[in-house]
Amino acid sequence: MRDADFFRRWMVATAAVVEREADRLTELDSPIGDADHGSNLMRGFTAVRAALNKDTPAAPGAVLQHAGRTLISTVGGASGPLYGTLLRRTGKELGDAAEVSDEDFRGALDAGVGAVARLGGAAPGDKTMLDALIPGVAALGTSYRAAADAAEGGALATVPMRAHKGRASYLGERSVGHQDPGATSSALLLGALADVADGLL
Amino acid sequence: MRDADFFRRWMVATAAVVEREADRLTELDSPIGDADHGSNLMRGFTAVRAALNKDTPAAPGAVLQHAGRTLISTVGGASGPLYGTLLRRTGKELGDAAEVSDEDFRGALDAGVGAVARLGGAAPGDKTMLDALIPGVAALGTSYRAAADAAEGGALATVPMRAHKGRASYLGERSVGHQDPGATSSALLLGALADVADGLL
Amino acid sequence: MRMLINSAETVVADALRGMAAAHPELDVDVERRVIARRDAREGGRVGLVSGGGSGHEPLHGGFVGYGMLSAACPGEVFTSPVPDQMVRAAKVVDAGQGVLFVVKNYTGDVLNFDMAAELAEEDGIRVERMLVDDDVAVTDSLYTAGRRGTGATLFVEKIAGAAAEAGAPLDQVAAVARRVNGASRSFGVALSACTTPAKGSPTFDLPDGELELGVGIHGEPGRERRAMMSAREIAEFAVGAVLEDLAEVAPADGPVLALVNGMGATPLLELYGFHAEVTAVLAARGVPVARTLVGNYVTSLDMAGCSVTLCRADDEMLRLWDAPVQTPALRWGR
Amino acid sequence: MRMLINSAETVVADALRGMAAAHPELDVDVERRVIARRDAREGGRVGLVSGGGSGHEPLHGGFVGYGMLSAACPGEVFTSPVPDQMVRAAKVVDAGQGVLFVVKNYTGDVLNFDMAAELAEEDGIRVERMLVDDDVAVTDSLYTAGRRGTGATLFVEKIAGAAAEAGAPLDQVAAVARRVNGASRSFGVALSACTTPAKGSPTFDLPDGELELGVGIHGEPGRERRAMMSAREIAEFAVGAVLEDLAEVAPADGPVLALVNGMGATPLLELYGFHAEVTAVLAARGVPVARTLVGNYVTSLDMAGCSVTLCRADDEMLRLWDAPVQTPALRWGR
Ligand SMILES: Nc1ncnc2c1ncn2[C@@H]1O[C@H](COP(=O)(O)OP(=O)(O)O)[C@@H](O)[C@H]1O
Ligand SMILES: Nc1ncnc2c1ncn2[C@@H]1O[C@H](COP(=O)(O)OP(=O)(O)O)[C@@H](O)[C@H]1O
Ligand SMILES: [Mg+2]
Ligand SMILES: [Mg+2]
Ligand SMILES: [Mg+2]
Ligand SMILES: [Mg+2]
Repeated sequence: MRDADFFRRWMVATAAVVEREADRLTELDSPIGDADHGSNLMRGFTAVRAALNKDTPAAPGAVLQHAGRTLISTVGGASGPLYGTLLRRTGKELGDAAEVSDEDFRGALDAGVGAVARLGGAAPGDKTMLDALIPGVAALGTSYRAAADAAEGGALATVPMRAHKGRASYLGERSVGHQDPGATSSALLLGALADVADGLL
Repeated sequence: MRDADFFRRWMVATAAVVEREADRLTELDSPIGDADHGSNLMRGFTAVRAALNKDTPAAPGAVLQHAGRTLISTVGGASGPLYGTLLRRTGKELGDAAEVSDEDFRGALDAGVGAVARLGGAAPGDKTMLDALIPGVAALGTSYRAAADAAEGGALATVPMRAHKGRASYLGERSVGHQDPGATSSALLLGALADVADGLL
Repeated sequence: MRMLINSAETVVADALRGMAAAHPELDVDVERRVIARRDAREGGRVGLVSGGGSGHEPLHGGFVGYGMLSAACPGEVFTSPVPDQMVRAAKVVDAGQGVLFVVKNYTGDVLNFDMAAELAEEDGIRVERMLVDDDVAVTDSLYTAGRRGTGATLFVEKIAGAAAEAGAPLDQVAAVARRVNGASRSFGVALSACTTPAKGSPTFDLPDGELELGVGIHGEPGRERRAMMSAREIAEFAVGAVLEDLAEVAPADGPVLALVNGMGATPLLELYGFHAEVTAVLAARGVPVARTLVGNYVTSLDMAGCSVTLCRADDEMLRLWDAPVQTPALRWGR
Repeated sequence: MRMLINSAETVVADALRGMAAAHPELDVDVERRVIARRDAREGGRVGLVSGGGSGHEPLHGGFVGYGMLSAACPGEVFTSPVPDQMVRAAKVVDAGQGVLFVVKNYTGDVLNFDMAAELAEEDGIRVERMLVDDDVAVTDSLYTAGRRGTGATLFVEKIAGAAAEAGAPLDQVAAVARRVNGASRSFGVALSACTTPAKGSPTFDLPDGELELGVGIHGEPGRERRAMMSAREIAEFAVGAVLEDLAEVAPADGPVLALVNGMGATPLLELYGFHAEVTAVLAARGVPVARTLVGNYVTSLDMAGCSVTLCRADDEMLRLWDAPVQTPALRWGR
């Protein structure tokens, strides 16, 4: 069973890895975007960490909802509402139980990813964060590490894709050959989850 | 004795050399000025050539006055009124004789240079065109070639000077170490004169 | 990095402090990032709220004032603002007649404004939303996020603002805003990439002697790169692209409102020269120009380049365009 | 070369054609290079004529109109105009009340305007001339061409223009113009050099991470090069330099008119952030700010950077500043 602290540590670990990788995320957002994905997420997860350090809700669901609301209020851009919705929806699914099973969490995250797909209207292969999130969540049944690896693979698989959603879609054919920044940050998010689950962080 | 055609050929030769050296003059005007001396003079002397080709006055004095007026009407900047005054005043001194002696011309040019000094208020050593014109005219008694060489020497001698007039004066100490563009173009003017006098052009 | 800033993190807050100091007639909330008319709630008008990433100044903050926007929400550089800002703006300007959100069609702007509209309506504020999507460089298909909103935003904000100022109800203000957008098309060209404070280097590589056709206003690369073209050729290309698309707007032979817009670093001297060519192309194609605006209005930080926006304006739009306006960046009649 | 031009030779003529197309309310003589008010000779006002090299737009052509300049003479890029232009302008605007030439203190401008004044007077036009020389970066000594004219030109043209509009006679228009200049000081900073169309490459080398303090508006290098400074530090330095020099202007504690000016390529976003710092420095030194203008008004092509101009304005100047003005670049009250 996972308690609120597990989810707090996931968010803190994500803030750390986003901070470390912010420049790379922004670099990826340069050729096919507007060069802000790294600073967007850094602003957001720094705020999440601060919010959770100030007061951590007692329930896993409340932690993720609080994190999601904070992202929505601080990030802006496309990724703010999308990641915000991912965490809020996942948190809502978790309800107010003080501890949740891995299986409950898997179902909740799946619902969260579904909410992202509905909000953004993207499908797999559109070269978005979904291309990392969907395979990632699908592999969660195996292990957290497997999920992280699958998300990483999904992010790499966006390179040959032509973007159909978000800013990269303006480039048409010219979007091919670049890795999607949002898919990359989604892999970081699931990577942080695996690290926390594996007791590495 | 020198006729109107001699002075016309001087102006045409100047137009040609200014055209060839325009980029260098502009380059010289970059570090201590506003990077336009070459294009200023090219615009002016191209207009002078066109004006004289359309109708060449019959008297040497009229040729130079016409050239001077054309410079004033087309160049602008500091060099337009200064070179315009140089030629107009020299032309006025020559009066309306159909032919003038080298000695008359020397006196007239001396008066022209004096008018430039009065108009611009510069003294020798101020790092201006006068630093080429004054030694140049002084050497005219020897030969046209000597005048050209002296003007060339005068232009080179502006390198270590600190500018006290014109745009370069704003730089104070930082104007030291650069050759004055106006002194350089004055040397070209007297060089063209020597070439025409020597029958090279 | 050749920026006149204190730090990349404080750029937007610093600019808001400067706006507050320079424009005491505006209510600039630096903390909450809302620039509003002080008299927004007087007179019982419909509120007009816009916003978007910073770096496009004077858009949008420079268009707040009499006869134009009631409030603007500046996001981080090139990043849409967050819903909290728009909700706050709606509250500050709502006089009970409702609020129109003018949203440029970018995924981020759309999502954040949508969330804000929901929240504001939960708070009892009537909200309409309209999308600006005038950029013909982007194909509007199932395979893109749709056309971007660029120069037409100025037309929409000015004309809808005049309608609101005149006391039109929310549905009419929204309707004229949508009509203006529907009658407007834009095309942009970059001669250099821009540098965001956060990245500190150009957002894309543009070798000297090349240009990007169909560039966006966020440093997104364009759809095509070509060898440098003359002002005349660029005008031919851009006006051609706009007119081709505008042909679907009736009446196909009506007069246009023209915005010849600088991207930021292109000198006004060049922009006027470009405008001469735009005028020549329009004349050659028999398009009458009713009104013209030349300048830096919808910029992209320090990008060199330009865009052309044409709006087939009907009489009502022209009348509203001519109505008095008093904002930091657009002012006439008062 | 990243320029939106047809050719270096036609830049000024092309821009004038564009001005003519964009501003039908102005009489733009592309051939003779004079931009004039159509109603310049109506009402029997004193004529106000200015001019200078191009590349500083909107200065001066953008300041022609009601309540400001009667006519402007644009020279080649960074090159003073020729006397023929000023004589023509004087003829076009003289209503028998005489003409004031507003001349920025550069050798070329001074010489050409002087020749023009002589020629115009031979033609029976009464001409007064006043010099703008507000740039404190240049020491006014026997060993320089004197202080350059920069940002104060806008103050002089606006305030003297209002006086002329109100019907003041030539000597009074000249007197208030001189008083404004005497009470004004400027300081400029470049973060990058500009590129002239004729040269096609930057007029000076400015390594990344350095800036030029005390730069001119013609791409002339400044007096000192330093490592990059923050907006706050630049404001401290520039405002400090201006105030130090302004101390000699009485009353030393009067309110100031402030122009926070962009050199061309600095985004408005940054300029507003800089203005916040300028405001802070002025507040810290107890200098009350009566009026503020933030924007790109006296530019240097695509140079990045800024300048600060302060004028210790008396009541008459403030009243004339507030008077209506209607020009392409400055407009209020009409
Ligand atoms: N419609 C969408 N659905 C899912 N993800 C999207 C969508 N649009 C954009 N994204 C994701 O958002 C990322 C960009 O985020 P970010 O750079 O922060 O926002 P913005 O594009 O507004 O600058 C993209 O790389 C992509 O993965
Ligand atoms: N007061 C002066 N007296 C004599 N020559 C001068 C004076 N001021 C400037 N010059 C000359 O003019 C040259 C610059 O000419 P140019 O670049 O065409 O004009 P501007 O300085 O107006 O751009 C200088 O190199 C200098 O030789
Ligand atoms: Mg982005
Ligand atoms: Mg020069
Ligand atoms: Mg963005
Ligand atoms: Mg010059």
